[in-house]
Amino acid sequence: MTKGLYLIIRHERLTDNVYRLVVEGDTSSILRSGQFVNIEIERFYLRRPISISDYDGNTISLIYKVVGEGTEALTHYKEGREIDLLVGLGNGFDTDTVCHKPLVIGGGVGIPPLLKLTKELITKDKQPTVIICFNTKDEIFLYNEFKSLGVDVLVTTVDGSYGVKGFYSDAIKESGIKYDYYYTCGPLAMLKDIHSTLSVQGQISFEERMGCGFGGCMGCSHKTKSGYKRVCTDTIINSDEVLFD
Amino acid sequence: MTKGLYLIIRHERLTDNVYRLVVEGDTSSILRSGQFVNIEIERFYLRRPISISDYDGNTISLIYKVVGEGTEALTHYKEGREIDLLVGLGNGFDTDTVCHKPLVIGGGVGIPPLLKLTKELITKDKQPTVIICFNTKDEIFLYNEFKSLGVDVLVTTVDGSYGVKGFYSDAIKESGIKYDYYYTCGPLAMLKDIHSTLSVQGQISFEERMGCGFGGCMGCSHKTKSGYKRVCTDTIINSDEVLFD
Amino acid sequence: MNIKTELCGLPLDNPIIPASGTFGFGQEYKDFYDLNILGSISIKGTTREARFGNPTPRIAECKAGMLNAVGLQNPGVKAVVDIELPELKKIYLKPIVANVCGFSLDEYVEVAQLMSEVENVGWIELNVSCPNVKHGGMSFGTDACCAAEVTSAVKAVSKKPVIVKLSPNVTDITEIALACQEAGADGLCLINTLLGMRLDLKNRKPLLANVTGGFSGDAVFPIALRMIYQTAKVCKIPIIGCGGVSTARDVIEMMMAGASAVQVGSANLINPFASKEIIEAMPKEMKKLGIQNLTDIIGVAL
Amino acid sequence: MNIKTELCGLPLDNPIIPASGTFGFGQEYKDFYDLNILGSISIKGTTREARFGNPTPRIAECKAGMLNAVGLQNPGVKAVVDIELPELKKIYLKPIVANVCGFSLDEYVEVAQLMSEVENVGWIELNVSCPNVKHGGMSFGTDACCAAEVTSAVKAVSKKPVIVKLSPNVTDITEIALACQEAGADGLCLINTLLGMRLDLKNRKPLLANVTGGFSGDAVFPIALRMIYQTAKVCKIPIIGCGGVSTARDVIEMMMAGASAVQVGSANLINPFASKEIIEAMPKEMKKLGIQNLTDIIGVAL
Ligand SMILES: Cc1cc2nc3c(=O)[nH]c(=O)nc-3n(C[C@H](O)[C@H](O)[C@H](O)COP(=O)(O)OP(=O)(O)OC[C@H]3O[C@@H](n4cnc5c(N)ncnc54)[C@H](O)[C@@H]3O)c2cc1C
Ligand SMILES: Cc1cc2nc3c(=O)[nH]c(=O)nc-3n(C[C@H](O)[C@H](O)[C@H](O)COP(=O)(O)OP(=O)(O)OC[C@H]3O[C@@H](n4cnc5c(N)ncnc54)[C@H](O)[C@@H]3O)c2cc1C
Ligand SMILES: Cc1cc2nc3c(=O)[nH]c(=O)nc-3n(C[C@H](O)[C@H](O)[C@H](O)COP(=O)(O)O)c2cc1C
Ligand SMILES: Cc1cc2nc3c(=O)[nH]c(=O)nc-3n(C[C@H](O)[C@H](O)[C@H](O)COP(=O)(O)O)c2cc1C
Ligand code: FES
Ligand code: FES
Repeated sequence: MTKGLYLIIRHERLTDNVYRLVVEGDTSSILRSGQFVNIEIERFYLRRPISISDYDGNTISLIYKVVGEGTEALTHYKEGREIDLLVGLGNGFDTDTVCHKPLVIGGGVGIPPLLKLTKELITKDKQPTVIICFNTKDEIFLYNEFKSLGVDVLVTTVDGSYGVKGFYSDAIKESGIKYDYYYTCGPLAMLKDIHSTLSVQGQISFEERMGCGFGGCMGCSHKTKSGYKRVCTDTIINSDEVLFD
Repeated sequence: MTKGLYLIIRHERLTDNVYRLVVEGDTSSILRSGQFVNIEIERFYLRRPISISDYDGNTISLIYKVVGEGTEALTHYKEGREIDLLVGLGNGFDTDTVCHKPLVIGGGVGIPPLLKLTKELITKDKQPTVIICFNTKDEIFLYNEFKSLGVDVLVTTVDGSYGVKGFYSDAIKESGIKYDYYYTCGPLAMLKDIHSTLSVQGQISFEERMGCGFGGCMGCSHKTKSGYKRVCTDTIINSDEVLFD
Repeated sequence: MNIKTELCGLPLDNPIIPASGTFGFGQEYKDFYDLNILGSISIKGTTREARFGNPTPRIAECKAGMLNAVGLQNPGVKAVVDIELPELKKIYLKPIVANVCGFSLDEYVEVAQLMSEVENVGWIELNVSCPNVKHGGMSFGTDACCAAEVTSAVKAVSKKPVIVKLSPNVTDITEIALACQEAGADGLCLINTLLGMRLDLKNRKPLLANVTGGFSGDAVFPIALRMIYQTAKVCKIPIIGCGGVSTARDVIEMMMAGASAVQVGSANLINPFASKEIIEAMPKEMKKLGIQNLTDIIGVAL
Repeated sequence: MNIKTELCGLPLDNPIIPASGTFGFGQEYKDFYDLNILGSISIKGTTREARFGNPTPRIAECKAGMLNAVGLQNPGVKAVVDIELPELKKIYLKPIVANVCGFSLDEYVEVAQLMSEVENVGWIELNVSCPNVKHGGMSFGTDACCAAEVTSAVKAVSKKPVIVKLSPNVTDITEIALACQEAGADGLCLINTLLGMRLDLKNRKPLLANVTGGFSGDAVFPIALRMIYQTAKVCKIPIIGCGGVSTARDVIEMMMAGASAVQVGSANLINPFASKEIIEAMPKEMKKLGIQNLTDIIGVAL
């Protein structure tokens, strides 16, 4: 984990209420895709956890949706301003699992961390198929970024305004893609459905309200088959350990 | 009273810990010298009251000393930034009193409001003599501004490093100036001394910890011969009403 | 969007009432905006005799809040009834909340009775919770029997609904609340200030001349909300929520927790337009949350 | 500048102790900095059995603070004694504060006894003030008799000084404090969290699954300070100050009010380096205020 001031070098609106924030600074503590940062926002007591969507030697790309007062305040941060981050939190995705054709399934603001994940999977010679799920056409983001990686990208919209009408499962059905593993991040209902429906193993990324983000407060605990885990340190859980209540 | 965002157009250091802050905006609610503004400083719950040192149609000049965390934070406000002010608070000095040769006596950060006061007195054909009192030479500020008004300006320093050694009273003694009234603002000990020593009438400016600055909370009350007053609405009191305890 | 509500049978155009002690007798705010936008106004706590209150400093700053130890400075009930209330009536046309304090049962009764006879007094707010005066004030509000006793004595003489303003400085707010309800209170107001303190580090002594003071402002909101919720769970009489309110969302949160109306205190001091701005922001926040009638949400979270 | 202090006869290199529940068993912070800079460490509240605690959400944000309703998640005293404390000893060489909780008198006694036998336990911190568990925790700390009873029972078995951690959710903190002192407590820690609450406006229900939670952080400082001051006025035993501390100035303010040592809680959560930074800032702040020995200022404001 690194704590530091990061310089905002890009801040742009991707859709009506989704923004991309690119910051510059020390990224040495990021070890895997699927990790997150915890952002200090002026006037708010707690930090806001946001997944690392992409990173390289000295930049981090974050994609966030405005859902409340903190993320709203964040939209007013201008390029050139510095922002206090805890970087390299969470366990991240394990991309060394034995699999050849993993499905990468994201819903809404669960999609961002899957971008770097997909890059990693490609580097490790897996052949991921990406399914990204939205409510409607206007909410689509990151599509081109995934496309440009040269992988198959299926888009679903609930209202059918773009791509496959319906959910991730409709995309699987329609396209008839083969897969031997999955990685997923998105709304709880989607995660539950994937966990109970798909017959292969996978990794599931969780969310919880957090006090600290690094294991100090026990605020974010959830139960797994191998006991109590903290979402902030064990953000991503193997599907065979997952317990939904 | 006006509440509004004022643009910082100048912010400079005058001495080691005294700063001048010049802002631009609506000054129509300022009716007299000796009034003050109440400044919102980010992260601090209460506003900070600072006297108006000078003003014209659209600028206000404030001079403040760093004494605690709020004023320290204020020093970091850059030119070009906007700042939320309540403007035109307090009763201000009455410059219509019958007098010809008023003494204007200021000590430390009680000096700022006396600049505009002196200008007003000159406009009204009085012949003020200004005595400004400091601890030591390095702390002197506003001397040139007073000088340039063409009035007599006496400076005292406690350590004698500049001007008259000692206090306001030593300056009066040494110079033998004649006076028929006084206006004063400064440390409580000085105000008490002036009130009990000078045989003429005058006006005395008070300070108190404030909740609101405009009469709403009764936080700043003090006793006068004509009953209870609030320092924020009756900042300046005629010497014959003043009660020191 | 309908922002009307009701308090002890009297209608309010909206739930926003500036809290006692932060709005004087209205005069200080009249040049800032037309006060008639307000749901009501709670006037400065009034005692039988005129009082200067405590010595200064009476105000200290805290992170996200403030301390006051004003100690009930007021011109006394006679001056309030004869001068302040008639003056207020000229600029504010609706019924107001008369905040009443005392140092003995008799004093409470006498002041409340006189106040309740004034035409523009809509409600008596019995302040049994002022932490800044010795022998009186809060001591009545931290004991269920005392609170009940003063409530029923005042009820016996008051011509207007009696709202008891409770102190949060207690182990179990519901015990006091229930005692007041049983003693005949028409409503409850919670909370008054929490007892707090700051030191002057340079002088190495308490910052306030009174040593301790009442803590109010943003910081106290979660405590106020919890007490409103706990009380609304067990009491039937209406509640005025108070403590740390500075936005329309805060008002909605308090109403969902059980408040029928909401007082805004310290927020007025740091932004003299706070109460007006909150009222104006209500419809927009209600729309975001799908609220048509504000009265629909009173106590929905219970 | 001398920042050493003392707690119940044991020396502390400095007054800063991360507060229970905000520092786990030390492991989470060990990669951030060398823990040996700390005066001591108060470990997560420990019960007889392992506990998952309350359902989530367990955390809510407030202006200038937070609510937690963790509900004493811990691996149980056996695992703490056999695993956590030996592990902690490898990275932290000084005596630690063992925070002990229970749901019955027996449980307190058993857990405290086991803990007090562990070598690197310097003090037992009897948590009679956890607001987040039903039947136990805070209920022991809001009644003077209960608090005294559990104190003397634990004193009878403990091989280490017993510090009772009090709840601020009471009418009169001095009554409880005096009862504990009389029952043999070696020290007091105040305060634990205040009972607070937030709602989820979209869902129109309490944000925390547990409904209420413990309020901590910047906001609670003036209340903590007042309780420390009031208690130090009447008690002779040493006090650990706690509640809303985030700067070296806060530490100095609490010590002037009577604290011999100071715990830093929520501040560690939002800035994992908080405790270290506070320790490092002490000499500079002491210099500004003309303080040579920190022990000189303990209680100077009383
Ligand atoms: C590990 C992790 C990774 C995340 N990654 C992303 C991401 O890449 N992009 C994105 O848009 N969002 C992400 N989120 C969700 C994001 O943290 C919340 O949307 C955000 O905190 C809301 O803040 P707010 O102030 O706007 O909302 P408010 O509701 O005003 O926040 C109040 C409090 O609740 C917390 N909170 C509210 N919603 C959530 C939530 N869903 N999860 C956790 N805490 C919440 C806030 O952090 C804050 O403490 C992630 C959450 C977690 C736990
Ligand atoms: C009517 C009036 C006019 C003033 N004009 C000037 C001026 O022109 N130049 C100048 O340098 N100072 C002036 N002061 C004093 C100035 O308000 C304080 O120095 C300033 O508020 C200190 O803030 P701080 O955060 O640095 O100190 P802190 O001690 O951290 O402040 C804590 C709290 O105490 C209050 N406080 C501290 N000292 C004083 C004080 N002396 N008077 C009133 N409140 C205080 C603060 O406003 C704040 O609420 C004036 C005060 C008043 C009442
Ligand atoms: C300066 C000041 C004076 C107050 N005077 C009174 C009073 O006279 N009577 C009373 O019942 N409450 C008084 N209060 C308490 C407020 O009415 C209110 O209950 C409390 O401040 C909490 O609300 P807030 O957080 O919105 O300020 C006073 C509060 C302040 C800040
Ligand atoms: C997440 C969290 C968990 C806590 N758990 C415990 C606990 O197990 N035992 C205890 O005595 N206090 C516990 N506390 C209370 C703190 O130790 C401390 O008394 C309180 O938070 C006030 O200090 P602060 O404002 O510095 O956080 C907890 C506080 C927090 C925020
Ligand atoms: S958020 Fe603090 S332990 Fe996970
Ligand atoms: S500061 Fe509020 S009345 Fe003077």
